[in-house]
Amino acid sequence: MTKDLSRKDTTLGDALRSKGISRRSFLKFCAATASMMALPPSMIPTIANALEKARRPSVIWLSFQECTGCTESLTRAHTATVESLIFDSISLDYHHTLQAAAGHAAEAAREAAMEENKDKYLVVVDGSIPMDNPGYSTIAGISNYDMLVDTAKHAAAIVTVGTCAAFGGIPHAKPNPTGAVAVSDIIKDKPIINVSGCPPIPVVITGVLTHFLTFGTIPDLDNLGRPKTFFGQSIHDRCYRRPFYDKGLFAESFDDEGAREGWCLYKLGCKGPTTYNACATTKWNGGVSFPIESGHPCIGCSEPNFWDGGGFYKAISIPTENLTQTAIYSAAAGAAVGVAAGTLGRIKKSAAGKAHDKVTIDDLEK
Amino acid sequence: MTETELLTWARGPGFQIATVIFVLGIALRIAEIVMMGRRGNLAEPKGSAMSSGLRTVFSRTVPDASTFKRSAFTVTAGYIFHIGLFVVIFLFAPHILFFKDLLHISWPALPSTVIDATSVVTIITLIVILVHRLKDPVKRFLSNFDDYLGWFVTILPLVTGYIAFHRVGMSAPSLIAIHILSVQLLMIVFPFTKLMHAFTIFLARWYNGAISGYRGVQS
Amino acid sequence: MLETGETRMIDLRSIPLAPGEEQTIIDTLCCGEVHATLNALGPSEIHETRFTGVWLVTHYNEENSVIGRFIEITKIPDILQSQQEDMAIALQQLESELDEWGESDKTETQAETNT
Amino acid sequence: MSASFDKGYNALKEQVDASVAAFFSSCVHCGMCSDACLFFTETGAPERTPINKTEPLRRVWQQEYTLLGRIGKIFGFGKKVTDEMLTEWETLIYDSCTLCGRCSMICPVGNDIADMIRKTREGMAASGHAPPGLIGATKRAVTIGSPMGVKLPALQAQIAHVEKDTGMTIPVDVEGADYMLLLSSMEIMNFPEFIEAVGKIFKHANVSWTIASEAFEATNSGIQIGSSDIAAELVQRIVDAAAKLKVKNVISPECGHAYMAIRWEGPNLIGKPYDFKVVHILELLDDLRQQGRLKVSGRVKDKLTYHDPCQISRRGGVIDEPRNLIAMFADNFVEMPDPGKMNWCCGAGGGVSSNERADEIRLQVFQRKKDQLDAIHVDGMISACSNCRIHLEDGLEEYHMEMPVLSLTETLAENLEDK
Repeated sequence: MTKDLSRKDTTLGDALRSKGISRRSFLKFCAATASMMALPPSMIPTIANALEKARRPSVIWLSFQECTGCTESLTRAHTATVESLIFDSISLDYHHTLQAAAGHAAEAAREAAMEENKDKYLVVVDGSIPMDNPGYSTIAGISNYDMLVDTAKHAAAIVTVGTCAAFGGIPHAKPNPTGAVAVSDIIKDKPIINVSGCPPIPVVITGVLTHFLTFGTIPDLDNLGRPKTFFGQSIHDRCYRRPFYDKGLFAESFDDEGAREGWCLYKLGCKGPTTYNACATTKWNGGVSFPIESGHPCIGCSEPNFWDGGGFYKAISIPTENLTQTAIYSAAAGAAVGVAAGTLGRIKKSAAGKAHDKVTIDDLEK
Repeated sequence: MTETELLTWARGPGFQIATVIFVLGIALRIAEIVMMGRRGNLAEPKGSAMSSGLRTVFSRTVPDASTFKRSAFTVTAGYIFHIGLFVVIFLFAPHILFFKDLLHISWPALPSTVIDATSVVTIITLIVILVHRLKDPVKRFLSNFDDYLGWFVTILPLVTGYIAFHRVGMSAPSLIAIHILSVQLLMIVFPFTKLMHAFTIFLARWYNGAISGYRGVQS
Repeated sequence: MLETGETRMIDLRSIPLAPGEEQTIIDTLCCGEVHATLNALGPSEIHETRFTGVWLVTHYNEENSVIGRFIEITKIPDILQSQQEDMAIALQQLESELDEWGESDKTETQAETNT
Repeated sequence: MSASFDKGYNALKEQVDASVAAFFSSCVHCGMCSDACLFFTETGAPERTPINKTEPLRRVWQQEYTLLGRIGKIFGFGKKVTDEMLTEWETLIYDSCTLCGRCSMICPVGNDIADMIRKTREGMAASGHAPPGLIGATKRAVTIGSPMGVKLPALQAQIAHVEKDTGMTIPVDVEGADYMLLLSSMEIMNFPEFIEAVGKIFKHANVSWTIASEAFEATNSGIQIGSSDIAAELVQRIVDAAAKLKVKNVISPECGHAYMAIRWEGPNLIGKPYDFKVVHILELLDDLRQQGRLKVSGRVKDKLTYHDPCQISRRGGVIDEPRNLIAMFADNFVEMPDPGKMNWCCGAGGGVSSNERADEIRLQVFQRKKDQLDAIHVDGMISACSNCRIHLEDGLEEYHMEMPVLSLTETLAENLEDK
């Protein structure tokens, strides 16, 4: 995190060599990087080639209405070697939670980095932006909105880290007192990479940064702006418990036989089928586990509005509201209207009976 | 509206609206039918209307051999898609959860692979049935908008369900939302089309069996 | 592979595995004749499995946590081979070191550099 | 007074009840009823599909008795019943339907289509859309007492003839008899042997019976044309005669719709239960058989089959009785394909035989019966309906087939043991 502007012109390959890193170590690093970016091993030589020539970009990290969980997640990234290498090779010029400087000094650093790396720097955002009253969240007296718009103006790209920045997240949940919105609701003219999750998987954050560092491009994104390499498949599709779903074997409660046998958690409200993230493969805590592996259904935290999705413990196929009552009232109302309509029908029919002219043989022809 | 919002809407207000129209419509129509009443039969009975009516409710499910031969396609295709619909609607685990939430009763599910295969067979059968309806002189003659609408709203949830299960083309929340919305379309259209036969068939068969049974013939 | 010489590499981290399944795979494959340990940015373990030509490569970081695990189907994993760039550096280094001892033993140096 | 569209429409409104509403609500347009109807199978005309024949009634139900239809009607939606429409449907409802009820047996959702067509005819008759032939027959039935114009002297002549031939006495207007026999005009005019046969059997079994001079006609054109008012008037004549003669039972003869009229529709037409029982002649004969009061001596060696008259078996409930009786004398009896309640109509019931306009199609659809007969190669065919028999003979002649068409009662009488 030291500011060494002279190093910005050197490539990552040069930097590594100057640190005495062997080619073999570099290859190992590339393999780990490929794994981290969820790229196939066949990409390793390409990555090696790209990394060799990569130049370290300047990164400005903006934290708005957030809980610092995302930063916590990032700093808990367990691939320490890789992480340190990556972070040694980027220039994190502004991160008000992590940086030593504070107040005006910090803001000065941000402005300086923006000026020096005009149109080349990367903006990372965590947290949503309050649109109701700017006073809900300010930094050094600057509203989140102003800071975002100002910083984004000359950014090469924006990476939103966490569901709050990507989709509004928990601040955006009903009733959304601060009028929280996502970065993409404000910034329309810059490429935005959404790294959603509450928090996002650390490896996914570093993976996306590495991608930008390595290739200098925006990865392939899904319709919600999330990198397809990590968000291309649903939790459900990659879940090791999927075979139980297909067989129709479900845990019915958290402590039943099915739960102990590791059966599918669909009935306990698992949002895996509608959630796109890499948890099932990348896992958490250095590949130790992920929520479903620990026996808890996925809550769908990487999806927009996950907090208002009708309850974490209600299966997706279950209506969010009480239909039984609706059905009973409707049946009663329907029967009442039906009886009324039927009565009208009967009245009509008996009127027809009264209007009946006896048919005689003289009435058979016109 | 985000896709999650759409899904949440479908699972919430969407289901409320559809349920009101579906249940209210069905109750209304059944009440309307029953309220019309029937005159009592003054002729001396030769058999029991009640027991014969009840038997016909079930026995009419199976045609006699000669009728089967004459209407082999209609009967076979009808069987396949009705059984297919039953299996797909009532024996798929997520659907059972829905009914459990609604009715507070549950029953075992079939493996999703079986449901998957059944839905393919059902979809294909329904397509063949449509082609038949368009080609067969009698069916084409009898068919009106109701028949095609009924067909469409029946096959739609099958297709959207199949796509949602396999996650083709769109993201899962959108696909599931579309599937649920297509079911709601079915529910809304249901009481006002020939789909009502799913309920009135019991009345109709009972009346048929009762009329005939009173005269001593098991129909 | 025997016919085409085509090699394959599988990233075990890209496959959704149930708890214990990774260990099962390792136990099933292990262990063949070759076992090598690298020390580059933390240790790496390279096993040839019971099936000759199938290698299991596990990379650790300096804190000994796994940062990558691959199955390679090849004659010898690339990472085991001496690298061109490293050899160049090694040669330079060797030469510079030899220069230091140059006067004391010239014959030995001749033999080394010729290889 | 005369027929009018409004009267017809009003009549249709009177006919809709819960069963009709349930039936129309259930139809899925599967078209299976077409395969059950000989007027479709032998002509291939889709408009002759049974359920289509009920369209006028369906429209009335939909527009008058469903909430949605009523709302739709306000905004001009839905197809209306018009006089032109009824004209178009007239031939479908009268010329291409014998009310045989086979469609009612196979409809997978359970619609009693024949009953719906019967109800539709009420509207057709009241709106002046009945066929002229049937109108003529109905007028004769009411004014003369018989659709064929048979008057009492003609019956008396036939009775005298039988009495002279056999030496039996045919009881007429015997007060307090157990059974009062009705006859169809066809039996009087075409098959007087029937009177002789009944006389012989009843003498053999010692049954107390009579014919009523004031109500000997069993047929009921009102049922066929679809006028409950006229049908009720004809039924009332029988009820009055039965009361006058103080009989305990009334026998419906070998005539299909006569049985439907007097046995099943009668009490509902006049609005009160009878003071007597109505039995079909076959029911009575089977009853006598069970009591051991019938002894046969002759055996018929010929290969025989039985044609079930629709209104007697499928719509009437007399299915086992004829088979029990045939078994008494027949050594070689075979069923047609689709026997009993699934039998195919001869093609002349439900007023079709009185409707000259339908003569051609009536013979065309006989092909169905021919196919049934071709499948079993019989020497003779028994039936229990004069109308069926006349048409079966017509049809056999038309298709160049030769076999006797026998009356079950007569054949039984021929084979009775002499006492």
